[in-house]
Order: sequence, then C-alpha cells, then structure tokens
Amino acid sequence: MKVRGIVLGFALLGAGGGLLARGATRIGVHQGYAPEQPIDFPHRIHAGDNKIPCLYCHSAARTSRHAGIPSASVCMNCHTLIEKQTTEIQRLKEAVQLQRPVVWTKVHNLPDFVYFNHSQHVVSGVACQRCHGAVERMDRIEQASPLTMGWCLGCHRSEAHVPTSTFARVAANVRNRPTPFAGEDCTSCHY
Amino acid sequence: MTDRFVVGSFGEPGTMLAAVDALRGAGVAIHDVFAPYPVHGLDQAMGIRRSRLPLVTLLAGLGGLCFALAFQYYTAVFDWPLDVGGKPENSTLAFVPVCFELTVLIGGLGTVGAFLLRARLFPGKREQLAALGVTNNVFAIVTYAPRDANDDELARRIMLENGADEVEEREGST
Amino acid sequence: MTNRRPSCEEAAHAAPGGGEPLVQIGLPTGTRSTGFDATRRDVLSLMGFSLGALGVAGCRAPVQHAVPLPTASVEMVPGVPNLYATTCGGCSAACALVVKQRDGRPIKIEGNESSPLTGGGTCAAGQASVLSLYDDARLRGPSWLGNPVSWPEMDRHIRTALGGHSDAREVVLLSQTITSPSTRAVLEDLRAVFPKFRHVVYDPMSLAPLRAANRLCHGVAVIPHYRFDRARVVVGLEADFLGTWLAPVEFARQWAQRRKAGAERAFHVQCEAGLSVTGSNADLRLAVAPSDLGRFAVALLAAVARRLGDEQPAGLDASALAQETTHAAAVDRIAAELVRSRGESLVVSGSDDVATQIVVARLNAQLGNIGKTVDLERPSWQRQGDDAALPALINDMNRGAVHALMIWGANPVYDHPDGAAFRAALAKVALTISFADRRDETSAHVHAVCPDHHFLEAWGDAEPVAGQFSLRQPLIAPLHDTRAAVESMLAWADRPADHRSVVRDFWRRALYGRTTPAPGGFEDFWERTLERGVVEIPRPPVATHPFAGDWEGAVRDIISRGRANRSGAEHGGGYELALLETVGARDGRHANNPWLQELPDPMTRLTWGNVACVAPETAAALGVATGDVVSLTTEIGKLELPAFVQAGQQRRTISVAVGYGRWAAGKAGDGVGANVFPLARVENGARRYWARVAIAKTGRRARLAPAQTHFSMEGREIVQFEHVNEHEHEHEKLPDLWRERLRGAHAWGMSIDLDACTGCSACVVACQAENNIPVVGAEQVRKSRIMHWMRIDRYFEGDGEDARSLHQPMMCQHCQHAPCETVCPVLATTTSSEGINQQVYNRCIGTRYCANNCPYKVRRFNWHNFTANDDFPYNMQSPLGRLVLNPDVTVRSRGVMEKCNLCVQRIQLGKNQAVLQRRPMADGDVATACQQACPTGAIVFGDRGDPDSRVSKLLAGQRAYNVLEELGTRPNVGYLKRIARKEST
Amino acid sequence: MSTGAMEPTAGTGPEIAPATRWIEGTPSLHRITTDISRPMEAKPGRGWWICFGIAGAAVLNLLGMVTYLFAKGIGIWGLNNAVGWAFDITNFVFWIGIGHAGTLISAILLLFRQKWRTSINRSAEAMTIFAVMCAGLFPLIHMGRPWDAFFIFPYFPNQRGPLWVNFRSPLVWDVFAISTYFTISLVFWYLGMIPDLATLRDRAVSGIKKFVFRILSMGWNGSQRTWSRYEIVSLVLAALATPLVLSVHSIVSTDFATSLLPGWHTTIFPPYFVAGAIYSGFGMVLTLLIITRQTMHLERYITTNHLEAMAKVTLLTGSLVGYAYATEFFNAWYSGNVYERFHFINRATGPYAWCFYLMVLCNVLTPQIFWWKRARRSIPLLFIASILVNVGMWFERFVIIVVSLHRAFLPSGWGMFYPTVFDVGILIGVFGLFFSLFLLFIRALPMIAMWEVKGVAND
Repeated sequence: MKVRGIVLGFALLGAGGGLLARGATRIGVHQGYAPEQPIDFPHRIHAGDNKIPCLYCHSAARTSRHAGIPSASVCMNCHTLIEKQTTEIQRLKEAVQLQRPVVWTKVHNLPDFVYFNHSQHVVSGVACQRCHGAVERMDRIEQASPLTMGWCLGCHRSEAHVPTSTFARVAANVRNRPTPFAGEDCTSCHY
Repeated sequence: MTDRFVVGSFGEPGTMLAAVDALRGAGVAIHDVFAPYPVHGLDQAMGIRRSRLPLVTLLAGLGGLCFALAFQYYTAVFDWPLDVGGKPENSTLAFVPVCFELTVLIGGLGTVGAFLLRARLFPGKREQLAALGVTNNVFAIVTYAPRDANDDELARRIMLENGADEVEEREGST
Repeated sequence: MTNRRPSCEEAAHAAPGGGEPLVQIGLPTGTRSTGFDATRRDVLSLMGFSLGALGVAGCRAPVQHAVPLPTASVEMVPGVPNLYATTCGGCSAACALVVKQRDGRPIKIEGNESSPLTGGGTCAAGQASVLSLYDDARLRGPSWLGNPVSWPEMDRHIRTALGGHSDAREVVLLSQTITSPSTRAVLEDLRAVFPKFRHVVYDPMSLAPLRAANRLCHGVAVIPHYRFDRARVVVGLEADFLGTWLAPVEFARQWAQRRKAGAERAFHVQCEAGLSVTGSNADLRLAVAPSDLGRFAVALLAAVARRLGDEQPAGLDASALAQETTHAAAVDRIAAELVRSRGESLVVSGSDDVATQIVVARLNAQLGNIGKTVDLERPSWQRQGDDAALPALINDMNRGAVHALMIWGANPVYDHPDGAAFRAALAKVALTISFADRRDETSAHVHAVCPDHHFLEAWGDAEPVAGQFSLRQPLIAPLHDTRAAVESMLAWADRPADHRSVVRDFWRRALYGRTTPAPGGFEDFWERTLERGVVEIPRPPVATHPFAGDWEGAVRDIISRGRANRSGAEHGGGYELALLETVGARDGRHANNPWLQELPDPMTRLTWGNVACVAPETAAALGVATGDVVSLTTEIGKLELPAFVQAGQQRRTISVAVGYGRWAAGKAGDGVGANVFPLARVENGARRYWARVAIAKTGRRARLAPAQTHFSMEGREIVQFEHVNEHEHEHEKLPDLWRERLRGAHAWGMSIDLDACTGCSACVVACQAENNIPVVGAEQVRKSRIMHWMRIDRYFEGDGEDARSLHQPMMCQHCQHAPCETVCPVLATTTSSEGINQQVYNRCIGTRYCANNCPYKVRRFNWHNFTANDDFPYNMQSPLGRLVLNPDVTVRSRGVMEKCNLCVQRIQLGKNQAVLQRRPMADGDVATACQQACPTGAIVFGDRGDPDSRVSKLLAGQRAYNVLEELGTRPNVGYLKRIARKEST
Repeated sequence: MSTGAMEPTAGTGPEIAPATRWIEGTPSLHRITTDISRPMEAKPGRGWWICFGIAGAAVLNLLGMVTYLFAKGIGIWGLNNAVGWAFDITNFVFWIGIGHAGTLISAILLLFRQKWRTSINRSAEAMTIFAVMCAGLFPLIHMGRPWDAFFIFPYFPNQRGPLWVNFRSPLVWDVFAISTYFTISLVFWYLGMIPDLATLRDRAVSGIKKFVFRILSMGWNGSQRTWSRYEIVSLVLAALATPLVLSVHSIVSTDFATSLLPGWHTTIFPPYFVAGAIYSGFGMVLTLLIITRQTMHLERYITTNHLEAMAKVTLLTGSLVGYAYATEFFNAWYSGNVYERFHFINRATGPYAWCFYLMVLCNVLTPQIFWWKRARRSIPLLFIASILVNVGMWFERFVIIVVSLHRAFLPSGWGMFYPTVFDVGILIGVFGLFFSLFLLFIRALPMIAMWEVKGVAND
C-alpha cells in the first residue's frame, strides 16, 4: 500500500508538471484578448449586417505592412449621410470636429522582433478571417488566433505545399521538397 | 501471514559464515542474513542466484539509444530541415554524442530504478532490523522456525554451536 | 523601391512649432511599427533585469494604443516609406539627395541617381546629417539676450535695434559659401533695403588661393569645374578630392568611371604630406612636405616644359629646378605621362599658396587641359570664401563701423585663428544675430539667436556647379520653433514672405525662362523638378581669357621662399605641422553627430578624437610610440595631442585633423580631440594650413579608441592584386564535401570592387543609419566592441613614406558553408533558402560561439543594452534621437549577436513591391544601403542565381575572389582584386 | 566496495596486500563506524569554521557579482568582439576537468579492482558533483540572455512549432553530456551512501536526524539478498560511468576541436583534454584529502599509500599532457598551414606568452618530481604540487581559449583581452562555492565509505 502511495505521488507530480508546461507555453499568448475601446465600434453591424468590405476601412492593408485603423474622417464618409444617432457616433463626430484622434486600444499585438506585412498576404489572397476570425460576427473585436510562431508556420507550410503532419512528411520524399511559395526562412519574418 | 523466525546474531563474519553452512547442511531454510557489509562467499553459502539486473540495463540503454537517434533524426530531417552551414540534413555523425549520452543516462537510471523496486527500497520506508547493530558490527542469520518444535531447537543449537552471541525467536511478517 | 513622391506638401504645410504634427504623423496605427515603440523597449529592459520580468512581459503584455490621423492622409500610408528628392546641406557641395520618409519622419538619406554630378552617391557626413535633425542640442526656439522669446517679439527687438533702414549704417551678413541662387537673389534684395549691406563669405577650409590664381591667370576668380572622368592622368597636389576636397562625391564618381575603364584606366599620382583617402588610392603616391609642394610643382612644370620644348622660366634651367624637389626621378616620369596624354590630363592642387596655384594653372594651360578637364566657363560655385575678408571685418567691427552683424552657418570663434578677436569685436557691434541651430561657440556671444531650420525641414535650392540646379524641400514639419534664415532676414527687411514662395518665385522669375517650356507651364516644371530633385539649366559661359599669369614671377617667388624654408628648416625645429580634413570630422560643423564621431577614420582607423600623425622614422628618432602625448609648439601657440605612428606620413611633417576640440557643439562633440584651426593663420590674404612646429614628448600617455589595431596582413592573401596586362590563370574551385543544398527563388550575393573602393566610409554610416546600429562610445571602442556591421579594414604594404595603404570593406560574407551556423546551439543563425546567413535576434541566447568561429570576425555582440540606457548617452538614449530609427529593423536588445544581413528588410520590401505589382523581381530592384551610398559604385548587390545579373557577371570575372577562400566557407560576398599598375619607368 | 575481496580466488588481493596497507592498524568494525561518524557528530573545530568563513565570504561575493552581471550584461567582463570567451569558458572547462577524478576513482578503479580507492572514493565523488555544479554555472551566466537559457533544451510543448535545437552544435552535446554526467555521478554517489546512511540512522539519537536519515536510507536493513543485487548495480553503474567520464571531456573538447580556429581545430583534443581532466582532478583530490585528513584526523584511513598512489597517476597524466603540448607544436610546424604556424609562434612569443610558460612549468615540469618516492610520500611537496597542477591546468584552458581567439584569421579583427574585477571576482567566488559545498559535505555526510572500509579491513 505504501508503494501505491509513492506511485500516486509520482503520478500527481507528473500531472502537475504537465499543467505547468502547458501554462508556460501560453505565456505571451493573448488569444481571446478583447479590450474595451474608446468608441464601442461593432464590426457585426458594419462588416456583418451592412457587408462593408474589410478593405474599405482598412485600405492600407492593400499597400502597407499595417492594415491600419481608419481615420475618423473615413467613418464620416458614411456617417455624414446616415442620420442614425447614438452616443458612440456622437463621440466619433466630436473627434472629427475637434480634430482629436481617437486613441484605440490595439488588439492584435504580434510578439516582439516579428515583421508581418498585411499587403503581402492580402495580395496573395489570404482571407482576413483566416487570422482575425469571424470579425463580421464580433461586437467587440477580439484576438481569434494565438499568433504564435508555430501557428504562423502551420499556414506557411501548407501554403508552401510542405507536408505538415509528421506522417505526411515521412511519406513525402523529403529530399526534393518544393521551394516554399510562402517563405519558410527565418528572415521571412525576423529581421 | 505472520511467521515465527529464529534470529541469531554474530559478532564475526567468519563464525556467521560457518553457521550458515551448518544450517544449510542441516537443511534449515535460511530466510536471510543481515550484515553491515557484503561478506564475500555468503552468496554462494546461501545459494543466492546472480541478479538479472544487467538485462534491464541493456534494454533501457538500447531504448535510450533508439530514442535519441530517432528524435534527432526527426527534428533535423523531418520536422524542419534547416540549412545549417550547408551541412547535410541528416548529419548522423553529429548525432552520435547525444545518442551515447542518452544511452548511458537511461540505461543507468533504469537499472537503479529496477534495483530499488526489486529490493523494495523507497524514501521513508521504515526499516525492519533483524538485530540491533546489523548496520554497524552485527551479523544476523534469520531462519524460518516451522511449527514443529525440535526443528526449531535444531536451528538454535546450530547457531549457538557456531558462536552466535545471542539467539532469539520472533514473530514477524515478511 | 518605394513610391517616390513629388513633394511633401503635407509636412511643409503642417503647422510649425513643436512636435505635435510629428507625433500625429509619426505614430500611426500600431506604435509597434515605429520601431522605437515603448513596449518593445520596456520588454527588453524588463528582461534585462530579471527572469521574472519575462513572465511579467509575457503574461500581462502592456496595453498598446493605435492612434490614427484624425483626417486620413492621401500621401502618407502608415508603414509605407515615401521618397522625396531634396538637396544636402552638409557642406557647400550641395549633393542631390533622395530622402526616405517613414510615417512622417525622415529616417534615411540616399543619393539622387538622377543627379548628373553625384549619380546617386553620398558621403559619410551627408549620410549622417539625418541624425543631426534629431540632435538634442538643437535650439527649441529663438532667444534674445539669452532669454527665449517668440518670433514676433524677436522681430520687434531686431527692428528697433536696426532702427530703420534709411540711415547708412552698415549691416553685415557673415556666412559660409551660399550655393543657393534664390538666397543670393534675396541678398541682392537686402542690398536694396539696407543701403550699406555687406556679405562676407568665409570657409574654414578655404580655396581662396585657387580662385585668386585663376583671377590672375584667366581673369576670373572662380573654382573651375574639374572633370576627372575626362582625365587619363591625374596629378593631385595636396588635394584630397576623393575624401574631403571641394566636391568629393562628384569627383570620386568621375575618378571611378575612369578607373573602371580598363585600358583607358587613369594613372593617378598624389603628392601629399599626410596619408589621405586620395593618396591611398593613387597609383603613385609621393610624400611631399607642404613647404616643398611649390617646388615640386615648379619642377614638374619645368619637366613638362622641357618635354614640350616650351620656354623655361627665365634665368632658371630645368635641371636646376629638378634638384629643387626630392622626387626628381618621379617628376620626370610624371611629366612624361602628362605630356603623353595632353588635353586628357589634370593637375589639381589644394595648395594654400597662390604662387603654387599659378604654377598649377600654368601646367594645366601648357597641357591644354583648359576647357577639357578644367572647365572655367561653367565653374563650381562652392568654397567661395574670401580669407582676407574676415580679418577686415573684425577691424571694421572694432572701429564700430558695423552696426548689425548677422552670422549664418559660420562659426569663426571656433574655426578661425582670430576667433578670440572676433568674439571680442562682437561686443562692439550694436546688434549681433546668429542663425545657428545651437548655442555654439559663436552664437553663445550674440544678442539674438534666430535658429534656422535643419535642411530636412527647409525649402531651398542650390547651384553647386554652374547650370546644375537642385531643389530642397522639407521632409517634415519643423521639430522645434525654428524659422528659415531667409524668412527672418526678409521679415526684418519688411518684406515678409515664406521661404517656399521665395524659392518658387525665384525659379519662376529667374530660371523657368531659360528652360525649354514645359507643356504644363511652370506648375508642371516645378512639380517635375521637385520630384526629380535636379535640373540642368544652361547659362551663358563665364568670360575667361587664355592663360596670362606671371608664372615666372610665381616660380621665382617659390624658389626663393623654398630656399628660405630650407634654411629655416635647419634651425626652426625642422618639422612642419600639416592640417588635414578627415571624412568623418570634416570642418567640425557635424561635431555633435555621434555617428561621425564613432566613424573610424579610414586612414588611422581611430574614433572619437584627432591625433598627431608621425612618420615611423620620425617616431623612432623622437622615441615616440602611438599613444604618447606629444606637445606641438608653433609660433601661434602650443597644443598637446596623442601621437599616432602612421606609415606613409612625410618624414618632416606631422599631420593633424581639423574639426575636433569643439567646446559648444553638444553632448557628443564637446571636448573630443583638440582644435587645430587656430594654427591655420591668415598670411598675406590667405589662410595657411601648415605651420613650422617643434614636437616634444610629454611623457604622458593617452588612450586612443582604435577600431583596428593591427595593420599588417602577415603575408596572408587578404587583399589581392591583379597586375595590369598580366594573365591570371583560372583558379579552380575547391571540392565540396556536401551536396548543394536546395535553393529558393534567388541566391543573393554581393561583389565589392577593391580597385574602386576609396575607403570614404559613406557605406559605413549608411549601414549604421539603415540598420539601427547603436553608437557605443570611446570606452567601448577601446574595448574593441564597436558595433558597425560594415567596417573598412585598412592594411599597409611596405613601410615608411612609400607604404601602400589598402582598404577592404568587410562585413558578413554570407558563407554557404557558414562556420557560425554549425556551432549555434539554438539555430539562431542559419542559411536562408536564398543564401542569406540569417541572424534571428529573438532566438539568440548570446553564447558568442558563432562570433568565435567566424573567420572574418564580422559578428557584433550587444555587450550592454545600448538603447535608452543612460550609460550610453548618444542618439539612442534620447527619445528625440530615437526618431531616426528604422521601423523595419529590430532594435537589438542586450545579449544578442548581430551582423550584416544584406539589408534583408530592403530585399523583403523589394519582393513585396514585386508582388504588389504582380511582376517578377528584376536585377537592381534591391539596393543595399552600402551599395546605394557608394559614390564609386564599388559595391554591387544582386541575384547570383540569375546569370545575367550584374553581380553574377562580376563574380564570374577574372578579378573575382573570396577572402580566406582556402577555408572552404564559400562566401556569397566576393571581392574584385585591386589592380596593381605595372611601374613602367 | 570490496568486490576484489569477494573473488573466491582473491588473486590480486594478496599480491597487493603485503606491499601496501590501506588502513593503519586493525580497527574493529565498531571503531570504524565511530571514527568515520565523528566529524558529523562532534562540534565543528575552529579550523573548519575559519575555512567555511572564507569560503562563505567568497560565495556572497559570487552572488553579488552574478546579480550585477544579470542586471548590466556581460559587458562588465573584459570580453570583446575579438575575444568572445575568456574567463567564463576557461572556468567552465576547468571545473569540468576537476569533476573527472571522482567518477574515475570510483568507477574505473572499481573495475580495475583497486582496493585503495575505498577510503577516498566517497569524497572524490562528492568533489565531482560539486565541481560539475560549479562548472554548470558558467554556461548559464556566460550567456548574453541567461533568462532564455531554456532555449537550448529541446522541449515540448512549445510555441515555436517545428523549431528544435541544433544537434550539430557541440554546445548542445555539452548540455546532454554534462547533465548525464551529473545525474549518473549523483546517483552513483547516493547509491553508494545508502548503507552508511542506514548506519547513521541507527546511530542517530535526535529525532530530526533519525527522520532525515530514515528518508534518505530508504529503509536499508543490510539484507544479504539486497547486498548481492546492490553490488551488481554498482558494477553496472561503474561500467556505464567509465566511458561516460571519457566521453564528457571529449565532448567538451569538441567545443574547440570542431571549430576552424587555429589552436582549436585539432584532432588530438579529446584524448588530450581527458588526460588533462584526470590530471587536474587528481590534483584537486590531493589538495582536498591532504587538508581533510589533517583537519578531520583520518590519517588512519587516508594513508600515505593513498597519496602516493595518486601521485603516480598525477605523474602519468601530467606527462601525457606535456606530450600533447609538444604534439600541437609539431603538427603546426608539420602541417605548413600559415595560420596554424602563426598561432603557435604567437602562443610562445606573443603578448600572452607568459601564460603559456606558466602552464608548461606547472603542468609538465612540476609532476616530474614524482619520479622520486620520497617526493611522492612527502605531504608538503604533494600539497604544493597539487596546487601548482591546478593553477597550471587553469592556465592551459586560458591559453587555449584566449590566445587562439585574440589573433585569428584577419589581422584587422585582432584584439586583446584584459580581465576586469568581475572576471576575477567570479573566478574566486566559484572556488568559494566549491569549498563551502565540500566543507558542508564533510560535516553532514560520511566522507569515507564505512561499509567499504569495513569490507577491506576484514580481509
């Protein structure tokens, strides 16, 4: 019976260690991060109900590394015509009149030392939702993906037609891999 | 179940050895002998077979070797074949040191683990001493004392003849 | 590479005053993108302190904000760099630039490829000048009698002090050379307003004697426009035209064009006292003391004349003259070369002696170079300073004749021998105004300091060479409450106007007429010129007459003085102190620029200070070793400097760099080195840049900050030579143990032409600016911890005066079999599918094993945290200084290894552009920072996978080789052997 | 332990026994127990306190300096772009070397049935463990970013997906070699101590002591059946540990041998390093034993014969090392490689030549005195020699590392290394750490294997 006690102890220790390890690997991962915003902007209404294309507001995503948060003036393109008034819209109009920039809280923060270029992906036809989740169904925007290196690589490899599952890779003749279309080099993202 | 034992303590390894021989000669079943250090010749005297622990070592070692080789090969060739100094993805020679180390590590730990299990040793186990000072300077022979009494006498007599300082009977469980 | 824009009207029109427009422009969505963002820095510093902080940084990431512009900008997309053409304000050469602006901040200076003069080259100082924009020492606003005031107040004060313009009291503008035509026009207007307006021009490093000589010989007091690209033989007499003299970028380009011309390759002779960039690249270098320079020129003239069968100077025969110089044999040979290529030769001299300049002018005339390699009709408008004017001005000031003095871009208290006198005289002037951007040595003593814009904040134009115009436009709204000097002066003249319209109107009025009218009229012309940056507008040639100077008089003068010198040399100590400019320090105006202070001088490889260069023989004679402090005593006075034993130095001379020893430049520049300008006294109307000196050991030692300590190649084939018309056998490649690895779409590589590289070090600063390389300070440099990714190694061949100095740019060689990669335990450095040796900072744990195993020693380790660390008070410490950081490049934390990555951020940008434009990449799409900066085009980057790319062709060529090839590292960076000319005498 | 004696034909036993006695007199079993337990049961003497005071001070200094190091970065050391490793890795290799004698004595001598090991192997093993601890400190603190040290372990799960570690890098080999070596040595040491722990348990009077020893001794009761398995296990471990010892320093030597630096890139490094390691290890064992036998009055068990035997080993390994030095120079000359040649000329005539000559003096010349029996048996001589040997071996590593680095291929990259106060302070501090650990050990645990001595005593 003593022996059993010992074994049990070791088992518990192992389990604890496992949990710890799992916790450790979540450090710096903010999946589900959904901070409050200065203006309660519902993507559900704009991108969802009204089907405004993402790139209408986040136009920079086509040309820049940043998708960009639209200037209040961009909002006014529509909101000057729409008479629907809410306190939130009021705040927006204030900001425009006073030329006071809205200080949004950034949701998707990449880890340090990582370069990500939106335009590259947008032009290559990667859907926004693939990383940002079903934004059109979100009231308050939240980080849908872990944004870890392993997560990025998964996609880059499938895009690069490099088998990702171990067995697939074992099956595939590794010697003549196709040269990745989506970069698999360190310097694709780190410099 | 509880048994009755005859425990004889000796101050000298020589006398103890003689007693062991005599006892086995008289066909008394020896449960175990307790000593402050491994008295040589006692194994043969008691007829203990050589332990098979080295087999465990071999298996554990091989296990370690295979794991090391497979793991390195997997990480370097399959999981992400990076170009490191233009070297071949499968730089087997470079994998040798780690293979060796893991062989030794797992082999060694496996053996010790197996030994502790087999010898029923674990931290905090309460010791069962055959006699006071068996870890210092006393050698103790423990024989089973079966029901019928004269046999019992036999064991006691042989031990005393062979210079046991003291012989006692005890109840106990193994 | 990125979208090039006509002009940066936005920045131009943004409300002046303070940084708030900047902050709005500068912090677009994603503070992270701006590279100097708080979070990254905080995380790093946190990490710096404890392991726990890693958890902190990770578990609860600091909240970040994204601040879009209130009104969307058409031009400026956050994260997309824009390029704007403008004109450099670093020196009077006024090179045409293209400046990279990122999120509203100018962050990188590049040469303007469309300029016919520079062709896209820049110099070290030019590259660094972007950092001066973010200099903490800059004044935040105008100040009157030392108290900050608003501009209206300031104008009121000055108007009252000027007391109307009617009365005939003298108003003087003291400035350095002004190459801006519009500004010159403004000054004419001022003459109209102020009856007695005088413009005094002076340059710390003056060429007045050259202009004087041309006045005497050709009737025009101009500096000719030299054409080194047309010269098959170039003879330089104390003219460091590849490094610092006049317009080094333009000249280096021309010179390199000739050098690369194969059989047409120019033969370049350089005569100088101290080793200069130009001398180290000459095919034949002669060490000539300043006092002998004139006699050398005379001997050369005589030799040429004899060969041409021309008349000899009356009463002197060639053989006698030949004896005047120590280099008789060489002189004859040079004469032969010169005569052989008459009309295609060029003799330039930076001599401070009019007589010598006359002899040189005669030489060029005799050789028929006038109008061919020496263009007097379309002269250069640079270095217009008049040496005699400043002493005269000081007299007038003392007499009280000067009522108001405006000082613009001049700092005589520091860089003039009469500085003290000038300072004293300032007190006698009713109103003294300075446009200086800082409280420097001079502006500290004036009534009103009206800080001018940095040139990246300003409008303007320039005409460095007759007919070659370029425009200047602001890249950013003024960071501080500054005002263009032109605007200030016009305001005080009651003709207020903003500088932009001043320039624009001038161009419409004075220049547009002379151009072929554009379809869209002036607007169109203006827009196009702004976009292009440069324009060539023909102008009537300056009237000159053929050589008619009293050259014989000059010769006699030189001879007699030479004899005096000689006899003087016997008893007056016997040594001559020669002042020289270095590519980093120049005339000292950039002294507070830490990039330039830490730029190793290509000739001495020293940083942070100047030294007394002594010839090895002299050093032995005096028992002086490098680092010994010596005292140099001239008739002007005495100064102490650490000695530096420099092979190639003329025996009887000691060379010291000017531009150091400032005391009011700012944190970085103050008290670095010693100021030797006071020795350059004015003698019969011209500044002398050499003096007789007595040198003595003080017994004290100084700790220099060298970037390189060993200058011999130890017989190793590091810098290799190819001998002209000598067949090199094809050397076979080493066998490869391993099969070729799978390669990606490209195979990036680089070729560096050692025959074209002058060592000017523009690339080093360009690399520093592009890649956020920190300045570490003298103490760390002493510990050999300088961080430059690209360095220019300097080796000596031979010794004494004839030592040949070799430059070799050295950065990561991007080996295909990189020794560093194998040893990294964590895969922080690997070869990319495109052949780049990648360094991943966030994977690096800093074992430094890679650096130990790197045969080229090009890896650089962050021994401390050099960012936002008060132990390192340089640009990266101050929030303002960090605005120069490149957002596309990681700011490295403490404890990680770094090195050249072939400007991978530019490669990625190039790829991105190609993808966006749905086209394959073409050769030349990507230029690394060093390549872009190089004035001689010595560096070529490209895809080695494409056999037609320039780099492939070059590296397949006869001269290509790899450094330490025998180690089998297979670098992707190759070198082209330096060409050693067969000495055929 | 006394396998030798177990041999029914104790062939080797009698041959050695008359020549040398490994125990003075014939103490009774009980006497042995009490003698060896005395240091643990008596109050520490003044000598011990003085030593511990000094060592402890050094440890505090170490803590302070390492804290400052983590706060400021390794720039506080004298390292630079030319010389990327100096005191840090020198100390690392040095301590790893020290760590070699312990396992060697217990394992190899066990296999060779050398009875004289019995009274020294326990402390030698302890020394090994402490030395490896000291060594292990350096790979950690020498990193630029020690808080990311865990990167060098291949672990799962992680955030990086398929990025593991570089199994081609000798540093990764080191990680495996040293952790294995440490673990196996620790297990070997502990296993060997279990019977003695049981003895102590049964002697213990105070409840706490008894409790602690009871936990540690795992209920050992001296059963012969266990004893016989126990001996097998010991033999197995010894058989594993022996190649392990050789492998560890061979692998450490590949840190240098696999590079391409002149002075590092040499094939003789593995055997050369192993010899050196054993050499320095024995030097350190000598130093420690001479001190402890005096202070702890254990002359009866640690006899002059022991010391002499070790002196012989020292002489052998010292000469091996000397031979290696000579070979290096010969190869450099014979290879005709300019870089190699320059390196060795520079080693003997360059700015660090004095280190080289000091190293030759200490490592090659010093041990030669042991050709004389009188020298081998003179305690003071042995003591001085053992110190010199360790000085010499430290400088050997310094020469190999710094002299090779400071003048490599491109003269433009040449530099010098000048130690700072932190370099020296940490060096001293680690010695303090080592000695404090050892001092604590001899107070807390039986520094001589009682049961083995008993075995030998009763032959």
